[in-house]
Amino acid sequence: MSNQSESNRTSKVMSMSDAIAKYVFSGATVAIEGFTHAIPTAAGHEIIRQGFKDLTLVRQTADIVVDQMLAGGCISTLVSSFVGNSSAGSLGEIRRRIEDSDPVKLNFVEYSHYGMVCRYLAGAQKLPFYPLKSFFGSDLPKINPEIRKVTSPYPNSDGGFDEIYVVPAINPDVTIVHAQRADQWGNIQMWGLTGLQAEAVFAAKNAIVTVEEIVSDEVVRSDPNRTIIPAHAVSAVVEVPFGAHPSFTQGYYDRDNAFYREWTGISGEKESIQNWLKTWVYGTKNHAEYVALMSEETKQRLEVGEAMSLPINYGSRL
Amino acid sequence: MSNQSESNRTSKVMSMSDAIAKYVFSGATVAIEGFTHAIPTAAGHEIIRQGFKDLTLVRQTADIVVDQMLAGGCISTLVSSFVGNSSAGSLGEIRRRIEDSDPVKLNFVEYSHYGMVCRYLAGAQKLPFYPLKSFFGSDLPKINPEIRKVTSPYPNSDGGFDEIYVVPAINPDVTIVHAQRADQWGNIQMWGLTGLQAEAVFAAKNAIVTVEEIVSDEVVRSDPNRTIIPAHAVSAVVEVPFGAHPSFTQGYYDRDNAFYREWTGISGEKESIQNWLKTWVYGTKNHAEYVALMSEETKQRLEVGEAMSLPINYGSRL
Amino acid sequence: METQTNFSIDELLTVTAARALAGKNVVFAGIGLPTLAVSLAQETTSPNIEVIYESGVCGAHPSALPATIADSVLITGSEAVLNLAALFGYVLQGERIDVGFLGAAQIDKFGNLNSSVIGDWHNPKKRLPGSGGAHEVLANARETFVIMRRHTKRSFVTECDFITSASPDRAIAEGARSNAKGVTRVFTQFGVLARENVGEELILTGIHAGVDVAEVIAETGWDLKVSPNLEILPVPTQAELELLRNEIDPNGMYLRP
Amino acid sequence: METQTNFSIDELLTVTAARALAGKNVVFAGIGLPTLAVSLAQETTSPNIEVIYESGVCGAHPSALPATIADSVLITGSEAVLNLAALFGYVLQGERIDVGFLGAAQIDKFGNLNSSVIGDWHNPKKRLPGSGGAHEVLANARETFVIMRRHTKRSFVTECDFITSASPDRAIAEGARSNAKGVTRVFTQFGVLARENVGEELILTGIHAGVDVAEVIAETGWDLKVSPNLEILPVPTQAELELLRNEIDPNGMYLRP
Repeated sequence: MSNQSESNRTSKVMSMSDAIAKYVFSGATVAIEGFTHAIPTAAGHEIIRQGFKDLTLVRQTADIVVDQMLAGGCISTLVSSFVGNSSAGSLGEIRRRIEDSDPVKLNFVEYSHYGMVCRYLAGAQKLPFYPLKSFFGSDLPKINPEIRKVTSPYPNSDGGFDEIYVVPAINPDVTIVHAQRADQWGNIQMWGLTGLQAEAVFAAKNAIVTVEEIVSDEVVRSDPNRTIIPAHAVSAVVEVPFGAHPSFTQGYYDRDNAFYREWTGISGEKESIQNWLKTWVYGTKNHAEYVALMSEETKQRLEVGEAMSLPINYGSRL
Repeated sequence: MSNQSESNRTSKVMSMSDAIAKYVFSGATVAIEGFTHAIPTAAGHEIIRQGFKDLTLVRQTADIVVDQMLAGGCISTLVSSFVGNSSAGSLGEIRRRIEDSDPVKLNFVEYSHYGMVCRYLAGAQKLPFYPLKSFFGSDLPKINPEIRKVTSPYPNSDGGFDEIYVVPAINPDVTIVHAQRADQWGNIQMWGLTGLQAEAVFAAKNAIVTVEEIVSDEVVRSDPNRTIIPAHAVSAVVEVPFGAHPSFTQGYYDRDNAFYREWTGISGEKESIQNWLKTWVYGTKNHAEYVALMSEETKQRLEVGEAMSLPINYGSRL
Repeated sequence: METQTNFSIDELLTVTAARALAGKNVVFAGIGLPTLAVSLAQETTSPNIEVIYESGVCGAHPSALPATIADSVLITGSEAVLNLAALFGYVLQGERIDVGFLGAAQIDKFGNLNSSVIGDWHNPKKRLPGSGGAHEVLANARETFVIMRRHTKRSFVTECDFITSASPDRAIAEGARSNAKGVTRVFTQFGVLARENVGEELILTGIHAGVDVAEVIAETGWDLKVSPNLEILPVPTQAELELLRNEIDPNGMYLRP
Repeated sequence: METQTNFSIDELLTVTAARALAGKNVVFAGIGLPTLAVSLAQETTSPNIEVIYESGVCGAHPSALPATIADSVLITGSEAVLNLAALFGYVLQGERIDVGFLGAAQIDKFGNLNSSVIGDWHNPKKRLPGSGGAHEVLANARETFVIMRRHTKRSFVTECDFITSASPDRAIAEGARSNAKGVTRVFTQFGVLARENVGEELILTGIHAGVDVAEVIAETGWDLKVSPNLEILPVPTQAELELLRNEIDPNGMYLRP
């Protein structure tokens, strides 16, 4: 009975440059999420191109894109629970900023993985804090005063009242994530590792979602449970194929493990990392040009096979 | 590289009577969940058949199955946030127990819907409590002393420290839910309305999941994101077609709205509800016999159409 | 009313509520008239409305009118289905809802609602279903619209027997942080009661053609104030009635004559 | 050791760890040797093991050895993929894990782990990746197995430079409620350090054939105690080695010579 007149409905599709220009600003708190899978690297590069400064970057697993944004001079504070080039070596720029304050000390706010998850959970639910069983006995609360305690109002088995650690809500000015696909209204569909993308988006004042492809309403609505973020939580949808390289997008292209290994060398010297930025970021107008720079050999190496899901029936009464 | 030897792996498939006998006991705290969709009614009927008493029943939307279990003499305490026969009339037995203490007063613990969700969230996460923004100004905390407050350790915008309400964890002795399908190991796949089934199962010491069909590993593993409850959280899987009647199972059969309307009359008098139990529960050995009693007209009326999801690609590197 | 010849009270209520949704984007609908009002608004003033149901459905496009907020027809072809932790935690408490629709057995002048009991909670004359999600809708939606088909002293009361869902007025007085405005519109067979902000009373701001203000006051349990700018609510247009009758509820499932 | 001719240290460590998984059901694995140990256990002593990765994968059945804990090959054909709120909240903090595998830069005699910094946290000599999920694994898994391929004074320390992941001993002392036993096994090139319960020290309970106990003590930063029942660990069987070499890691991705 509902024929919502799509003709008048407002599309959220934007170009990458417009979306970043509209929702990112110098001094903003920006969350860039994606747990190894579907890292919105292309969006990070556009932030570098547009030259935003003094960002508080919130990212659970701070990896290559963070090293690149640091080298691009975008970040003054980093909130994270893992600063490493997963099983592939190290991140030169982050280590220079933390170990040598070169060129200047990075303000690093350290959490555990679940501590980061809980900050987004509180943010998404507009709670002042979120409780978790972590941190007892650890040195993390000593170096991170944001990690605090509350007392449970319910007696424990001994009749006492236990304390429990809590972390504060994070509500980024903008959260940026990447997914396989979306419709033009902003319904985001994702599969494989979905990480904490939904929580990071719901926690944010605005959300930019980059996708491998924008698909028709029929595709999205054939499988509404596949939508991990509903349209109303999304500010802009950007179609950017290969937008997660060098990370992977399940079913589209694989992780560029060779590049992760190369990064240890590239980031080892300030000059080499700046040269890399010159070629791949400053030297490209947009991600299409970045992809054009990728060798055919690389693209072939990242190709994935076919492993299709079996259809299910959403049918209702006749 | 992994050829986990399925031959030696232990199946969790059980008969309904064995599963209920093994995990339910008189005096137990039993959660039966399903938000209008996929209510495990067949399991509720087996609890009545086996004559368990003095249960603390936890159910967010207490509807027909609760009225039936009350009439079966199974329940002494009900924890719920909605006691109604959704848009179809009323629940005679619950009203007699609350309004007339007939035959005896029901101990009713009232929450709001999100209050119930949060009790399961705390239970699933083994937290002592879960914070939510509900309950301020409401009379619910006055009649439910389990609803308490904590003070946030983070200053608000005025520099003060806000109070917030919390609810206590619930950890049922057993949680029972219904889903479309599972594999023999206990990986539960569900679509359409998924409610709070995953949280209720993770919160429980044991979990029984009834399903429309047990499917092959290949079906489940073709779409791992469709698994809303992983095997390790499930104690028993029971195959019971039509196991949610008179509620519905998306893609399998529709809601029996006519029966919901009839229930107002059936439950209106103690005699008529007991007669109904005699015929449909005590008079049947198991749910197969219950289904056999359903008229062909009813089964035809509940048939659903076909609305298949479009396949997605889970492919990885070649 | 003389207009009765042209359209029913249900149609009048639905059209009036639909017009009040102009410019709204995220609407939490109940079953029945609210669903019809949202559909009408989507096809007229508010094409951007994303309709959300308590069951977890976002962007429903049902092929038939739903019988419950969890009807299978709401799921098929919808834009998203969320679990309840996300629907209540991220969408409702996350303050994503512009307008929530609610009903109630009792409402007072500040928009406190009772859906739990008639009489004393411990020994009720009548046990009602309870909060469901109503408490969270009123507490978290930017504003709440209430549809009451029968405006009488029994439901428009000076004091609710039990406050299931509290107005932000009461919540804030107890120390809550709230961005909700509570009940801003009540649609009844007589017209519209309204308030714009927390702390204000619901007053009579509009009546349907032919309604006697004295009767409305007489049927209200509290000393109902009448707006100095009381308006006679415009009647449904032929276009609106045709959409309702031919497209949205062709079988008269909810629009009773 | 003379046995070197028959199998490598990596094979020895993997087989020893796999045998320790006998009877376990839910195992949280890291990449590399832990993944190999779980696969070997699944195919020998523990067919019921459901392997879980921090990325959210439950019941992985990869077609090739994963390069990371989030490798696409872990997702394809797996039994379930959970988001991180569920993986960390319901599975880890929900106390569903029997055994968690971890590594660390430093470990002390009670199984406190450092993966954050070498030196002072504020001005570190070396910045390490940090906790990741290690803190939650040690805090919530029923017990934790640690694999350290290089047992030296630099990693087996009297006091960690920074305690990223605390033993339950320290957590309980600060007021935590914990059912975790902390680090119960440490597998190294020398043998096995073990403890059964909270409050106990990790002591040397087993050595590989040909290992000199004095060398182990010399390479341990704390006053390592030796079990009165010190055992010489049984060497890998031909069947175990064939599974590792022909089936589990045929290309020697992790099993270095």
